[in-house]
Amino acid sequence: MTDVATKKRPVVMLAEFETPDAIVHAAEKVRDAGYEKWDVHTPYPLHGMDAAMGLKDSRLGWIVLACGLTGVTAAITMIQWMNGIDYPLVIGGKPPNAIPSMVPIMFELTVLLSAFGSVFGMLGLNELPKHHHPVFYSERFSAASNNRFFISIEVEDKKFDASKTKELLESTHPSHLELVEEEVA
Amino acid sequence: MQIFPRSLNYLPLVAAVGVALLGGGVTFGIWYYFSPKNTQTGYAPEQPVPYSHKLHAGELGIDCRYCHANIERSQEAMIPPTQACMGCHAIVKKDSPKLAAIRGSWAGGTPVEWVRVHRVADYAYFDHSVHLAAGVGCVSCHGRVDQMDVVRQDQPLSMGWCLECHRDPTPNLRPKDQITNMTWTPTAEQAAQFAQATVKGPEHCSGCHR
Amino acid sequence: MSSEENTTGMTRTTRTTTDRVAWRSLEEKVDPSRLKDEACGSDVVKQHVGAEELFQLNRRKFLTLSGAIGTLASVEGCIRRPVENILPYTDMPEYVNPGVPSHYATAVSEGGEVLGIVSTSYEGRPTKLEGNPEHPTSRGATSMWVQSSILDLYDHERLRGPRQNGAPSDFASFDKFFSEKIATLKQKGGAGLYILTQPTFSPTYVRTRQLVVDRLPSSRIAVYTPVPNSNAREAARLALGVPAHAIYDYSRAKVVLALDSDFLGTDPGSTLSSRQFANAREMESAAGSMNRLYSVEPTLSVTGSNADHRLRLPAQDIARYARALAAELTSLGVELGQVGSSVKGAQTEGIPEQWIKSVARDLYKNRGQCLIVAGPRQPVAVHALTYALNRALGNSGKTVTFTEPVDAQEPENFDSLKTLVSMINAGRVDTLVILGGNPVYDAPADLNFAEALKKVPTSITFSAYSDETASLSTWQIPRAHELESWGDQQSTRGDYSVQQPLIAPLWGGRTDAEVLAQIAGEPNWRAYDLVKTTVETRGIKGEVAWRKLLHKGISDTRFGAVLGSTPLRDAEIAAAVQRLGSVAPLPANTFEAVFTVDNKILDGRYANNSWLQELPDPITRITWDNAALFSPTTAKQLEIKNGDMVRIKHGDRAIDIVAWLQPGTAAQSIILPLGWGRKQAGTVGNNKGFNVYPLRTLAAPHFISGVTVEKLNKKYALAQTQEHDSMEGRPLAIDATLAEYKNTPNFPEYKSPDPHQTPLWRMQDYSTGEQWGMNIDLNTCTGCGACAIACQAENNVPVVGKTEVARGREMHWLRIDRYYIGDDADEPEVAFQPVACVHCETAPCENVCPVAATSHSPSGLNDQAYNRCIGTRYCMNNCPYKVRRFNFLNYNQEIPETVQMQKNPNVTVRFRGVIEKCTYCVQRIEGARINARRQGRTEVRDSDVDAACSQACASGSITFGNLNDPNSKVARKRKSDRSYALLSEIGTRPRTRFLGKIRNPNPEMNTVKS
Amino acid sequence: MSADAPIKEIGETPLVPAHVDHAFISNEVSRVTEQRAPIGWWLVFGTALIALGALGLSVGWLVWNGIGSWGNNSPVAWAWDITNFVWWIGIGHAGTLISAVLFLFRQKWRTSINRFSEAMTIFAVICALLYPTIHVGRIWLLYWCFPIPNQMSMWPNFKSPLLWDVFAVSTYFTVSLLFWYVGLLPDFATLRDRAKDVLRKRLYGAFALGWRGSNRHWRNYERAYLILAALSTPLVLSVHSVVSFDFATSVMPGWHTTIFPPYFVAGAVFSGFAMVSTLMILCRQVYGLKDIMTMKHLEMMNKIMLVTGSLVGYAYSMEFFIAWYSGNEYERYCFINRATGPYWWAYWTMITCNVVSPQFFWFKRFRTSIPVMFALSITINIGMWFERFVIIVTSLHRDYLPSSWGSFSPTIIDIGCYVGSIGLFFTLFSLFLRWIPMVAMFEVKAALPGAQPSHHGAHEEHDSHAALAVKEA
Repeated sequence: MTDVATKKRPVVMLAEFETPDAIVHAAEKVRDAGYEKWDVHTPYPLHGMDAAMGLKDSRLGWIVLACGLTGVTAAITMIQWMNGIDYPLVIGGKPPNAIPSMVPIMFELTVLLSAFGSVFGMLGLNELPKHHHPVFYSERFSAASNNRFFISIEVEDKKFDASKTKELLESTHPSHLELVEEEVA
Repeated sequence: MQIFPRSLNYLPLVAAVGVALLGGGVTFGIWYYFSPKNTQTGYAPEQPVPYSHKLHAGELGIDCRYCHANIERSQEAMIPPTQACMGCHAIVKKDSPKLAAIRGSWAGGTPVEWVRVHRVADYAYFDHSVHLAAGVGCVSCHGRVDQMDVVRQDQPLSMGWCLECHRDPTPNLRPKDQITNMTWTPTAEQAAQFAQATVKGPEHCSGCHR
Repeated sequence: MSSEENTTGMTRTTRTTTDRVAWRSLEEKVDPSRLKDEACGSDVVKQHVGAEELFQLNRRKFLTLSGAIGTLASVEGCIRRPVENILPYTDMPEYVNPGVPSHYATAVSEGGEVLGIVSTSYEGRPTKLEGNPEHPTSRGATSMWVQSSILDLYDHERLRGPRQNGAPSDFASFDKFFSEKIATLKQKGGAGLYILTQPTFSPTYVRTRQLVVDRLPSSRIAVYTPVPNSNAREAARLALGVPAHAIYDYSRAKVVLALDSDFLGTDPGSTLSSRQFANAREMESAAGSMNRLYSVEPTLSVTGSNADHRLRLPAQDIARYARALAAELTSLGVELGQVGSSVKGAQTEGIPEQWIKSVARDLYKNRGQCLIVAGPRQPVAVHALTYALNRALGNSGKTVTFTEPVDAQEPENFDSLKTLVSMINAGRVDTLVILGGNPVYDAPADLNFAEALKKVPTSITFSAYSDETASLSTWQIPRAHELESWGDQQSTRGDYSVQQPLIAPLWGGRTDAEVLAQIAGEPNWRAYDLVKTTVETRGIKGEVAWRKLLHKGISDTRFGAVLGSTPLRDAEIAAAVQRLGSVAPLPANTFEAVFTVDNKILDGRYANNSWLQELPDPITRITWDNAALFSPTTAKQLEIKNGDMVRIKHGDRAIDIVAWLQPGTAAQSIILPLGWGRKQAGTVGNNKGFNVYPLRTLAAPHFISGVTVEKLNKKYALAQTQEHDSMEGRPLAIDATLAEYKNTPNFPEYKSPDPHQTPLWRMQDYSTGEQWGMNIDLNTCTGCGACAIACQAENNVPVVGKTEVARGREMHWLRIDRYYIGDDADEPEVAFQPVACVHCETAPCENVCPVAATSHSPSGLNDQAYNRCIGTRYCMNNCPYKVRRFNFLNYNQEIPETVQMQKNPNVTVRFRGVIEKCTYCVQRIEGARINARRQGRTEVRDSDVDAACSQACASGSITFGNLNDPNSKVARKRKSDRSYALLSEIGTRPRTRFLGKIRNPNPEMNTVKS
Repeated sequence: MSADAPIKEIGETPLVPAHVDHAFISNEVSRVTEQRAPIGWWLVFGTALIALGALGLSVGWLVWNGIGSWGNNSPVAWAWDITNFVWWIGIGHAGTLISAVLFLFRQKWRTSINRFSEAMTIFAVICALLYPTIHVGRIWLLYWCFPIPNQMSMWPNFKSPLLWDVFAVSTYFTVSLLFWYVGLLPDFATLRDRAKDVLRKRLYGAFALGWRGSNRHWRNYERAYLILAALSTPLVLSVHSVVSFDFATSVMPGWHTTIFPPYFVAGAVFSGFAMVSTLMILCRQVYGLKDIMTMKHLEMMNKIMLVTGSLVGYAYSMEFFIAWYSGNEYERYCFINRATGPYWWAYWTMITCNVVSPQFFWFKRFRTSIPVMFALSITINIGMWFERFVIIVTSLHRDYLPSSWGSFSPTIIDIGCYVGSIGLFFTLFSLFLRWIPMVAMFEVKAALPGAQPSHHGAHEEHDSHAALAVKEA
């Protein structure tokens, strides 16, 4: 990784932990230290970590609700217009704009759009896909998807100070601590 | 380790825009190019005889029904028999080279092979006479034939197009004696009177499909 | 005619023909050369091209969808339609109005009667035949044979020109040969010239034949048809001393006794008989009265299945029954004179007593308004006896009378053929001219006609097909179809009609009269001249009268004297009955074979007609085959099951045929339908069913006793359209006895209750405008099947063939359900129920179609838009009446060029993968609507429209019209208390309603069974 | 309540053996996609491909010659085509059910099987979608079923249950696919990070969308997952209800039955679980994943099959009873005809396979015997196919008018289309096994003993799902 030719710049400080308990404690410390541009990386969701990081509740629900409403409205307008207004045909002696027969499709479209809302909403909130990310410069970080737990504090964070931050993280007894650097052209 | 270049982070944006553009493009393409408006109108094949409606109907002012004699009695517009041409051209321009085919047909009793211009699908049963009876003029569907040297399809003749008029014929209605008049425009009170007209085309399937 | 495959080519050639026709049928003199290759602009074969286009269109779409979409330009190019030419007339004939059908009145001789008809022609291309309302024998109705004869006309397998010793020749060389031949024969006064013809109703024919007899005195004429009505005729000759037709009026008969007679089915004049019978049977209300029909017969015929009482009796015992009945009548005081003594001591073994006593009493009670009729199968004496009985019962001049026939000189059928063959074998025949018929196939087997024919030095056969007979003769010449030639016909009642050609002979062709005139050496031997002359000799003089005759289709005056008052010659009748003697009943375990005319293809003449082939037999519901019919109990004894092959032997003659258990068959009778197993009928008719003629001898052409049955361990698969005979106690074809009807006039409503529940939604309003509806009166419906064929002809309904029928894929829009009622397999009561789309106001089929291909029209029609249908078949599932048909395969792929000409241009021919069904003949409705608009009317009159089925129905059981017109037939019938909706409890609110069937059993007879 | 409480939830024995830890899970599951495929895989894949070929031929023949190449006729206008459709759709219900419903009910044991039951769902739905597509007479016009503006200015008929189907099934397919992919994200990341060669890295990397296990992501992620689960649950019920409407809203005796929606759903779950356990047993044997897909899991499945099987049996008896009780002669005849008519054998096969056979699962001995449950799971799928056959063919072949009664017999093309669809299914499934982690690694990890922090107020939030659920409420 370390290449003479390319200039390097530190981007993120990465602390590695082995147990869930350890990282939760660590996270609380970092939270209390008042950092903002930092994150926790775990192979699976850790309970209580949201609290430990002091994160607010997800806003996804509202997005889904909006999409769902769009779905149901779209369905009823579409069917009413197509069968009831634009070309009303007498089908089975029933009124062309009869509501009951529209219910199934109203439901299906609601679900469909809600599903889109939740998935793409989630990706949006998470700013995914983001195939390139500083933490990936770290060789050890691959364990984050296996059995290790990481705390990453970005250099951009205004409270970031190489030494102070190092101290803080060391005080949480990480199994390993590194300052990840990225090449700059 | 870092697998992808930073630039790849723009992927979502690029993808979103790309999909939007492509989707829009394809939709428009199909919408425009596949519609009868594009595929049907303007069809003006070359005819075996360079007959000019512009000359006959336009300048000479021959009434449509002189040649398309059946049109008020039959579903067929009836392409006129050679006989009809010879009616005049036995005397007028009897030696014109353009009329060779006509004379040949008359002499040999072989029909002139006109190329069909206006065509509705065979499962759609269009009837000229009833439309005339309702007071729909030739020009509504065939355009300004009196200005065409070569007959050209003027309207899409698609089902949607038919339905437009069947649902609201008013703009296309005119007095029975003006049926073949290519330039007729309603006076104010005429327009008002046709607005009240109860005549309306069928919208149910068997109205046209049997 | 060219056989280009491409559509335009096909169109052009077809148009050429039709155009020449239009010309020919209007102008007398025709110069084909001048008319060559003329054509008119209308889409003559629209529907066919329709199918083609539909197909291409779809295939194009299919490719565009499935294949990768190329550049837009190319896509554009591929959507651009192919160039299509329009060929207008060069010199348009007068009266031709392209796109608007013209109608011509003419007549056809069908079986033993003449039917006045009116043809519908497009640019001179006849597409449909209807009865001529002016004509008393049809009164606007037709039979399945008339309806399907239009298909025969266009049969592409007809003989396409003269053939000499099998090799193609032409008329020129034939005429040369023929004239020389005639010349040589003339020198010998015609000695050695024999002419074999068909029975005729044509005065012109008779006139020209007389010319032959006069000018070639030594020539001889023979007449042969396999199933003639000659016994009745001979009986009349015997009873009256002069040849005569017995004429019956069923409408005035309160009681009818049919002795082995199928006057509602295959007997001559059944169209008129059905109408008359229906008149006497129709019940306006419970207050009215209706006739009663007794039927005594060996096989369950259409007539028998409509009888109130039916007695199964071997054909040979009918005579015994007739005598016993006569005896009983005399004892009741009916004055039979000498005949009375001749019937004494009739054996009544095996005949239920009440069938003699009660029936006799019933007839006696209805003196002067009853009728006894015997069938063509029965011997002369039986016919003579019925004449005597009718006379004695005071029916003459009321329900029965006699008329003078057109052809008084007609020789006796079988005798004349016998003489002919013996002459041939004696080497006395030099030239044999055969005018129609197919003796090689259908002559009595012991005559061995084929061998005889080969011995004839010069045989000239005029035939529509290169059939069994034609192919064996020196010359085969096309015989013109009745619809493509000039001719004339006189009905048994003396109504005189001129036949005008609706189309020029498709492949040349001569009429019988023309040939005879040629033989007689007439200079003007063209049919037109011959007919014109006949007409003049009959006192119809002048152009005006001639035009009027053509236009009206029937003469104002009747010809042929009515012999009503001629006294019967009792002595001769008595003698004949004596001669008949008393036939001993069949000994146990012996059988008689009864040769019946097939219910569809008659004696085999319609074998190559695919419509009739596919039409299920009215009784057995078998298509594309015949079968030996056994009574179920007999079959059980013989351990025969449906589909077993059996060998039926008589003496050294034997045939192998498939067996079928037919309820209602006499225990000791085996029914063998004639006309099947053709070898040279054409691709449609060849090798369908089994030929039973080999068992038929001169001695016993109608039935033979003493046949033996041997079960072969072979199976043969038959294709039925209806496999289940019982109604399972469901209220479908609802019936009641007259007594029950009088007690509960609205009995159908009780059996098939209408919930009358209003749906949850607001109903459509059908109270205004034209609202089309139909009634089917089960009381008068005889189940004959004419409506089904009429529908097929009108609506371009495809034929699918035996294998597809066997798989349950028949396409008939209108089917006739036939149910057996009662638990005795041998004595079924029969109920017929024609079922087509009933046009439900709340149609289950419409709700389920994902693409709205079927929906309702403002006038209450259940529309089916073929071109919108994608073929999910969901509607088919959800139709409780199962009247929706699906094109499982492309059944219209190969329509022969000429057959295309029959297709109705106003009906789309359906492509594979789409659903089709009865449309109430919407093309006729829309046609009437357009017509009304042209005439500035906003509403369509009830009289403007009739559906093909109701128009064809001879018994007037089907009524169609505008329900909102209080004076319309349909609205009035609807008011009947017998009116009910099929499966009304589902709440489909069908527009087609049925009227319950009434049976009128004789209260004296404890059971309707024998 | 202690951290490993979840494992205690079901039964006294733990769900997974003690030696199983995070790394173990990663290795066990990932190796399947990393090592060479075992011979068993090739066998299945090969046979499946052959069957797939048969499908191609049959469908080609069908489209070229028309529906007539099947045995369908009048009155049996629908036969094997729709039978297969409903059968596959039914099978396609287990996946979503397991991942959604069991998720909401916090059935921990689902974690090791939800992944591939979801996969199975998707492939089954693909097979199902095949039939409505090819069963129409004019397939090239199928797009008329969708509300696309056109020159005819015609629209679909939204009153038709068939159209509801179009929407229901396609929605179901889309949502299941999304659900599945969302679940796959973290596991793709795992594969990405384990990958040695660049191609694998880039490939899995691309699909992982740059997932880095960020807790800020997990927060939204889990919410999304929960919502999807909440959406899929009614969806999965609606789909088979709508399918049952095809029949229930018609007027045909034997079809027009109010019991259909619940009864169809029960049947769907039943057949779905049967198919899942068939596949589970296979994979388990082929890949030796006994520690992840434990006998405990299989036993749970069998219990559910016992319940749903009995439900279905109850439905059978109820519709029969009602048919008799209604006094409607057509309805009554229809059911008597099912049991005693020409197709009695189909009816009794259905009863035996669906009602009788699951009863074995009352006994732990059978519940825990691999051969028995394998045999039964297959029996049940056969039985469920016959259920649809009975409903469709035996109802149609004798309806209102005896005159139009008929019968049905399949052609070689019918058989080709059916067997072929099974080929399609297994082709897709074996590809899935080969390239995609068949167990949701991160979910299993999360459910392992000691996987969650011990001290943090576990009493109110004893697991994240509960937490989320609480927040939802």
